[in-house]
Amino acid sequence: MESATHTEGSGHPTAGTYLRVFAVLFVITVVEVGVFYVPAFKPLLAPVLLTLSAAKFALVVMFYMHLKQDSKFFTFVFGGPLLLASAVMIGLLFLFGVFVLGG
Amino acid sequence: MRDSATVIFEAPDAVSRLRYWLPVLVLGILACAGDYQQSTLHPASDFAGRLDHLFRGIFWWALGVFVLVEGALLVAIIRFRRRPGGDQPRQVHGHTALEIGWTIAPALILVFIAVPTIRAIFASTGAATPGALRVEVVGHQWWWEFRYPELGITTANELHVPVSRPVALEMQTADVIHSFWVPRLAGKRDVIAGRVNRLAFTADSVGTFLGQCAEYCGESHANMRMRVMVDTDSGFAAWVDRQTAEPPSPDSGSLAFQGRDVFGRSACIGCHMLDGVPVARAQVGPNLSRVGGRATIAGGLFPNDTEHLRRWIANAPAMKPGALMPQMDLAAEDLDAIVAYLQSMK
Amino acid sequence: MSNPPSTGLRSWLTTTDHKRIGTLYFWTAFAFFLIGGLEALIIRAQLAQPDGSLVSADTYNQLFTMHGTTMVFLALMPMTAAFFNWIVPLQIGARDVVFPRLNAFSYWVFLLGGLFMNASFLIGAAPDGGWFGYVNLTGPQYSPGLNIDFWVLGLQILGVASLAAGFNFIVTILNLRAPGLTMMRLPVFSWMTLVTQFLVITAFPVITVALVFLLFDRTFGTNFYVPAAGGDPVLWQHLFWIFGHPEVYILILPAMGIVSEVLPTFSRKPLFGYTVVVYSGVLIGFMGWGVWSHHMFSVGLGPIADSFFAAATMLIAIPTGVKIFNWIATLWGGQIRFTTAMKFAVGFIAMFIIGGLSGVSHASPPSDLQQTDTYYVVAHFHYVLFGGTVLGLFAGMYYWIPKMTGRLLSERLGSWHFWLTFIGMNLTFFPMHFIGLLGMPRRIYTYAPELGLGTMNLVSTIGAFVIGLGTLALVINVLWSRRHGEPAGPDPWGGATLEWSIPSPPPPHNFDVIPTVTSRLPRWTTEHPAAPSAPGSAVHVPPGSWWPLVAAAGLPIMASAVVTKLLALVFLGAAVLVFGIYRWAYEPFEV
Amino acid sequence: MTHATSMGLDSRKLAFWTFIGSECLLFGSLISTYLVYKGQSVVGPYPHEILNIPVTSLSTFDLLASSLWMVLALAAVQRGDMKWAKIWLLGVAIGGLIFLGFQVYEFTSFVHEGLTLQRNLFGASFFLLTGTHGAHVAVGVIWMLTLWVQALRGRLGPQNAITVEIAGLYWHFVDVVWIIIFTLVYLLQ
Ligand code: HEA
Ligand code: HEA
Ligand code: HEC
Ligand code: CUA
Ligand SMILES: [Cu+2]
Repeated sequence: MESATHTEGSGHPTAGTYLRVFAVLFVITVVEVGVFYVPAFKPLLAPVLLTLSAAKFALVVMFYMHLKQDSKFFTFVFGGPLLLASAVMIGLLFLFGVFVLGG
Repeated sequence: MRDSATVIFEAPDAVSRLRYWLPVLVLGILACAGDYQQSTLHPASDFAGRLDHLFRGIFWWALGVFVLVEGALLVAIIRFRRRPGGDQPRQVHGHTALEIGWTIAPALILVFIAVPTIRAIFASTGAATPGALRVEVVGHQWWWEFRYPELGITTANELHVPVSRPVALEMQTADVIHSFWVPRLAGKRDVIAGRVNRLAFTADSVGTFLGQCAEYCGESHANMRMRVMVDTDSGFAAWVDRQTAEPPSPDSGSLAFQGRDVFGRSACIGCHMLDGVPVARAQVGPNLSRVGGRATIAGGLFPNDTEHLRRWIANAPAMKPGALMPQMDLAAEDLDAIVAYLQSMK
Repeated sequence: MSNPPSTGLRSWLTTTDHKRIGTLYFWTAFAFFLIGGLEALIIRAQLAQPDGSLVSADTYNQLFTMHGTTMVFLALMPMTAAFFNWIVPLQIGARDVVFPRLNAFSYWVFLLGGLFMNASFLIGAAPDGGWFGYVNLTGPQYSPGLNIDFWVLGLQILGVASLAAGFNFIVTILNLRAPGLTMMRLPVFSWMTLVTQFLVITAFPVITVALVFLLFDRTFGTNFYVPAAGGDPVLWQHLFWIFGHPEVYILILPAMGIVSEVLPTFSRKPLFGYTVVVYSGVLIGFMGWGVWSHHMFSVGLGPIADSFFAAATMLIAIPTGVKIFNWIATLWGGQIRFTTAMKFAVGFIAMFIIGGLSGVSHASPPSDLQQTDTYYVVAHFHYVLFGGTVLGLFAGMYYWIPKMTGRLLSERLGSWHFWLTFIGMNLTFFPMHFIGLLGMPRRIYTYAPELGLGTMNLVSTIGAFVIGLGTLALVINVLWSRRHGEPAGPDPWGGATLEWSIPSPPPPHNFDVIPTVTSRLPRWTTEHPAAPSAPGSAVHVPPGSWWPLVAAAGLPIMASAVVTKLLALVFLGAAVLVFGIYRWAYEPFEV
Repeated sequence: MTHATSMGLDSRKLAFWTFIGSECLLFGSLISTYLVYKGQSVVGPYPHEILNIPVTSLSTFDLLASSLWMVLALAAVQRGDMKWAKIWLLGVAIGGLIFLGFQVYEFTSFVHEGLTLQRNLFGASFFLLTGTHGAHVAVGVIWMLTLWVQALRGRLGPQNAITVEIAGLYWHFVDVVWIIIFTLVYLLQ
């Protein structure tokens, strides 16, 4: 981890990967919007949509923002605060009774 | 250093007696010298007693930690002062066992603090016991309103309750956040717009207990005081009777009679409710129906005597910064009449 | 390679040298400390006896609000920034921080934000909502004046300064370490700086959002905190304390770092349990995120939330205790020299323990129901803030000012300073424990004689003036020694870390040759690392720049729009900001 | 500007990632407020009455696509293919502008339907959340245009691809924030 010269620019994915990722993102978004309009999905809407958007989030961050190949340290610097933000959000939702303990 | 970690766990017998007396002593040295009417250390209700008990427990642990750790610090700085000609000290970098020890020791102490804490939390949620006297508390800038829904009484700044009977407070605010605090009877509970908060206590002795608003609420936060009058059952019943009886009506021709007249045609009725004056129905200021029977006025700030009442009605903001009752332009005789009338409303 | 001008006003306005910026922070923070202290003295004079009448209720409310705000945001945080600036690059063997102009920008934003907030005194409308500005009192309905606008905007500006400095120092510490200076060899002060800055960059956005809501409620008529429209004042409390609690660790961790440097130096022993001290600092910072509601035990959040936050709060006592024990163990078996710096460091430990223990009694919600919003809390936080942070910073001053100026402070005056401060602070703040437990709420400009607390308050007031005398000794000492202090030489104390290997004051480029570090205590194990004879690359000193100052000026101009109701100022300010940033970005500037 | 750094990481990039970390808390607070206040408004319009999923889906696709162009721009700059770099950079800027156009349309139509900042909590928290996001997009557009002008002037190339990479990080972050907002605000009404 110590004193190496920097190694930027190497190892980024190719345009092909970018396009494939985009295709997946596109499809997920279509599914998201589609699911929204299907009444049968109503009870499952929240978990399904949350999972799908988490997947999209992860794809963009991993491939477009290169966290997958880049230094793990970037993941840490970004992921730490992201976790804090999520924890605070969940905490606040509990405190304001948006979720109630035990369902 | 190693001792400090172990001694904490031994509680010799003498110590357990000290356990009660030492905090009483230390915290009470000054407390004995004077009469502290708003003290948290002289609880007079079950609720305040529970809080006090918990605090004393924590205090004891804290004092133990304090003595040991400050002691170790003192020993270190006295024993290891540089001596002329001293060699370079041994270069120690750490000691794993020791470090684990002094991580675990505080954790254990904390268990002894946390367990009673959590028990006390669940015991003091303010849930009303059946048969409790219900009182609605409303905080206003800068005075307290007390309503007894079952008795049909509304009063201000002086809460009357019977001894040994549970009291359940339902608390709200009319404006900003305030905090209800009568230290000898109850810990604080904030009143917050959009919420109803609860407190419950059973007073265990008769007397007058001072309290005041404990959440900063603007200019006269310091002047938002109150008292709780804990009465015997019969005393309380008598008070209730006075509050709910027909409003006294002054003899015609008396000064008070004039006063009622002046009151009825002055701005007062724009803000105040007064049973004896049918047009006075407003609820901006305190209910004045039995104001003559109160010991104090203006958020417990002044004694309820002729002089203070007169000055207050003439110019309230001059006596209480920011008071929301404006300066009144009343002729001297009108003022005297109103004062006489209000004093007759007991 | 044009060297920047080295004297004159222009050289200070355009400087990008971390040392000069550190000096600017130092004097600005020092001045604000005196102002905050003066406010405290007036507060204490008013409270010296019951029914005091020195100042009006309104003035008093402005005084305590500005005292708290000034001390936290304008005195203590910037004073820690003075040390980050001065010392961190030296400790890590760097020639400057990583973004020198951003560093200058931070300082100017801080200065202008502080001036903006204090300008409110000129129109007699200083903030008066308390340092945590609880809504709905601070909303437009109950605080229609400009007072709160100054507070909201001032804090918003200061937030920008802190955030910019945060990114800068994180990258500096991570990326500009001298060869061989691994993270586990990093001096503890630099470590604590790093943790602090992570707290800054995560905590400040939260208060930014809370303040934006308040600003919108006040200026644009939104209803975020308006109960009649469904808004919840408790949301402000949560957002404020989600920021506020990490903030108190932002204030204490740097002082803990300083003490971790001073103790080993003057005991001539390495810090006991370096790794544990570092990790517990990280842990304190992390755990500090999960305890915010302990400021809200009287709100009535319900037993489950209260229990959770109580337990989380108590846990923090563990890593903090670990630090205390390791510090004592560092002293143990040492050869302790009681220089003034060392006295303050030991004083820090002794006083911080008291503040920490009263903190634990707050952490128990039922017990806190009697303590919150009383002088007992005031006692708690002055023991940790004054007994902790301030004493720690004083230790840092006696330790590092010789490095900054090249001259030692007077130990004689220092001794006066220490003893007056130490005795004074205990006189001032110890009685406050009783004052609070015996029933005196905080933030009251007057109290009834019936409470029986006149004598104790008088003692407390006398104590405050004793601290004042002590502070005077410091002021004289700092001013006097600039001319007349004994020359310090590069290493007056026999310190172990890199800053002591270069002249005092250091040359503009700090290190002729960037040292290679082979141990945690480079100067104790190897003394002077064999300096390579040939200098490395040519030492290059970056030129100054006007653009940080220009860009910074845009912010108070924009903020003025709200208090003057001149919309045009928003656009003017934004234009200045954007112009400054573009010139800055396209300025040829080599680090 | 290429110094050896202790982490072996470019300093600006590291700084930028910490900035993004910080932004997580900014948006986290805004989103939390939106969710906490959901259903607390005392007067309408309420979210389900007014949020326009079809239109917003379009702007979502647009922003997603601009992210693709962004990575393509970066790849082009890195290979030194400045012709395509210019095209993609301009594309990103235009994509951002289109997104902003949708937002302007959305905001005005909401205002017409009675939802203003002042109207209710939903309005306040919605406009502040999406408005903050929109402001980020606007800054991004200016940034892209700046890079594009630089490219036109021949001042951009593989040697300073890092500046494009950082701009890209910003752009993608703004995109992922939108992914979250789209789900939590629009789809999960
Ligand atoms: C430097 C700043 C600082 C620091 C470090 C702390 C540290 C702590 N604080 Fe404090 N606090 C403030 C600044 C700080 N605080 C401020 C400014 C306020 C008031 C804000 C306002 O209302 O205006 C406040 C208020 C405050 C409250 C709210 C009180 C109220 O308003 O009702 C609480 C409640 O839990 C609390 C708890 C704690 C605890 C548990 C710690 C712990 O971190 C302390 C840990 C340390 C020790 C415990 C001592 C050393 C440990 C040992 C020797 C080990 C053995 C110990 C045990 C087994 C107990 N603090
Ligand atoms: C952050 C650090 C910090 C520091 C260092 C201090 C330092 C001091 N504080 Fe303060 N204080 C707070 C933070 C701090 N405080 C906060 C956050 C609050 C809560 C505010 C709120 O409720 O909103 C508070 C509140 C507070 C109160 C409660 C007010 C109230 O609730 O009504 C009191 C009362 O005694 C007080 C006293 C003091 C005193 C006597 C000092 C002394 O230690 C000060 C010592 C310094 C000096 C004495 C300076 C010397 C000056 C001179 C010699 C004069 C020269 C001057 C010029 C040339 C300009 N403080
Ligand atoms: C604009 C509203 C307003 C008007 C008009 C007004 N009052 Fe008041 N009054 C108040 C408020 C508010 C208080 C509580 C002030 C406080 O304690 O801070 C108060 C308090 C009082 C009290 C003290 C009550 C107590 O128990 O503490 C008395 C007595 C009183 N008013 C009498 C009068 C009389 C007589 C008049 C007319 C001559 C009058 N008021 C007109 C608002 C008003
Ligand atoms: Cu009401 Cu303070
Ligand atoms: Cu806290």
